[in-house]
Amino acid sequence: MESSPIPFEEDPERNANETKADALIVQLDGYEGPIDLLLTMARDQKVDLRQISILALANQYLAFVEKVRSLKIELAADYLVMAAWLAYLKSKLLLPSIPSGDVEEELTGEALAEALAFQLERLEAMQKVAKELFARPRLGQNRLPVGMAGFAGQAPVRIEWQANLYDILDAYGAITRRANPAKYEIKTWPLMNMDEATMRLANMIGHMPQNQWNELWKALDAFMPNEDDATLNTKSALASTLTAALEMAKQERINIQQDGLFAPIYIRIRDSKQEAANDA
Amino acid sequence: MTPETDDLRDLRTLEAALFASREPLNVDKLHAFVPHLDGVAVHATLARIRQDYDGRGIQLEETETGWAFRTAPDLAENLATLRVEERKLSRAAMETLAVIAYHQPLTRVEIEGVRGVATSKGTIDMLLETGWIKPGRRRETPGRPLTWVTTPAFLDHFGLESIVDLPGLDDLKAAGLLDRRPAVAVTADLFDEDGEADAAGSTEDQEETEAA
Amino acid sequence: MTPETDDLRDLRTLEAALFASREPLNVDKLHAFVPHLDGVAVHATLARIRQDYDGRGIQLEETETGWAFRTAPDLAENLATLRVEERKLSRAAMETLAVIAYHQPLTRVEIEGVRGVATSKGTIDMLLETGWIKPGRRRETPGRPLTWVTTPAFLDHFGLESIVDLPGLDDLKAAGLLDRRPAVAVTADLFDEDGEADAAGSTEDQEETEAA
Repeated sequence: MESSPIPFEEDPERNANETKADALIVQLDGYEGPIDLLLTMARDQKVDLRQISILALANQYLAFVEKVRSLKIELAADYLVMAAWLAYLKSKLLLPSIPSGDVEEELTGEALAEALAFQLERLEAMQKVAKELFARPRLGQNRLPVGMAGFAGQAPVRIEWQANLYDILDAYGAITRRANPAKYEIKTWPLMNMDEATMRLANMIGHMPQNQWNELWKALDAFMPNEDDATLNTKSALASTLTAALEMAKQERINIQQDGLFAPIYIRIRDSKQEAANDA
Repeated sequence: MTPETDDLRDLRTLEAALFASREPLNVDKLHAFVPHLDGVAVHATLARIRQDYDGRGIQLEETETGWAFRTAPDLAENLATLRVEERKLSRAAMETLAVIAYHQPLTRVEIEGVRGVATSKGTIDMLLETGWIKPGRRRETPGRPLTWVTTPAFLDHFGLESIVDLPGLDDLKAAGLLDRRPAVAVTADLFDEDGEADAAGSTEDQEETEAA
Repeated sequence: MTPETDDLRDLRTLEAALFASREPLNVDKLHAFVPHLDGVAVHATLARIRQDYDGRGIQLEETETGWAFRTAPDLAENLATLRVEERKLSRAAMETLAVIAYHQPLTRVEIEGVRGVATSKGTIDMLLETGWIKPGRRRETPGRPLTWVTTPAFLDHFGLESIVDLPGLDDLKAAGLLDRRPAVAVTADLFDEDGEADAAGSTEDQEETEAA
């Protein structure tokens, strides 16, 4: 393997910041939400959480969200809400507060920053004690209870009914579930499948004016649904539309052309009559 | 504690293993806990433990199936109340108890209405035996049917201060108890024919059929 | 065996009772086995048993729930094959349990406030199933929301004598981190009237504790 003759192009070296952000992105699933992510970033500042710079933290978070969006990775809504809130907090911290009596009860940037710092500190404390708690010698793990409480030879004399609160709640939940059967909906992803793309493309081509249009090459992008915000859908639509186009080219209904790697893809309606004439 | 010798640690290990095991342990099984000892040493250690417990409330006994701790025979009478057999409530009884807890006071017909299935007499009897339910007032309707309510022993057993502290439907929903693991429940209903307690359908069906 | 004194028989009876009970036995229950003794004598006898087992493979543990024999923690490795297989809790569930333990009693909304994230379905559900949490009293505020508290089984499982023995509890309290109000409310107090915030927090805690 080491003497492989095929030269691979090395990826450009990544700078440290990028790698860190990438690591966070990779782990995004592991976070309990934006606050949890913020806490991880705060720990990276390597200072006592009481002395943390909320402004630096806000900047780091906003840069992270920017990076994620540039990679077209979908972020859950609460991460975006947090980003908006931090941007607001940042502006409040940077702008001098207007000492006006009219603005009643509105919290200063410092007060909001303080609240966020407290939130992080409290969460940090809870995560720490959760670890400590589960590191204790636990019953059934490090401390074992009596296994069988043997008696000297007599049969049991009393029945003890076993049921706990969870059993009751679970049983009541079961009745309620039976009475109101849940409607299960299979979660549908906003994807465009092949059939859809084929119908769509055929439809659009069919509606293109005949004659002079036939000679025009049109970019494949023009056949894409116009939904910029749904990244996933756009990507699947691109893939499906291209596949549909290839299929239609195979059926000799259109021509496809691409001038180079990653260059735009063009398609043109194939005029069967004219081609027949040419052949003749 | 003084720094323990290897001997003492072996003794403590066997003692703890005998205590925590769910079945008597024969010498082979005991050996697995102290693999560095030979058979003679295992026996010697067991003999020492047995001697240590001589005259105490617990004794180490050797039976056909292996070694096990037992309470001393002469204490049997004093310990009679501890000689219990643990039994699980059937699914039908569990559901009936839950309905009574949430909707009390209510009659048997009303219980059936909430559960959506007939309730056998055996189910109510079983619950009466637990001491967790009792008859309440008769309903002032034709036939004057008996209602059922939970007892203070119910609150005590389930660690509730009062019946209003039972989580409401909103709480159950938030906890995920109203719509959890649907696929598992469905397949258990369909495929479990042994009548396991947790297969919601099967035991209940059996019982209700008997009642019908 | 030499003719036993009454003292020795009491000790043996309590020892056997503790061995034969699956659940920890509180002093009331233990008293029932030796009704001729007074409370002080029961305690003295228990203390003697505990001492007798000092340094052995089994130890007598005391928690709020009661007294129980358990294998010595330092033997855990040797007894690995006897461990109970347990369902692994998610990080969210472990964190939620810690929040409940340190801030109890608190409502689901307050749990979410402390953790900064909505409680996913299945978290409370799973903790209920472990038997470590239960509903406490409803909060006397609009909507009468349910609170959650830890159970005696929680203490038993984590080897805590009582809730005040939770690791780091005093430090967290001193640092003002055991305030279950929203962060903004906590820090607003600090801004408005420095110093008084702590007092406000603790009276609230007291109130809740009394209520529980």
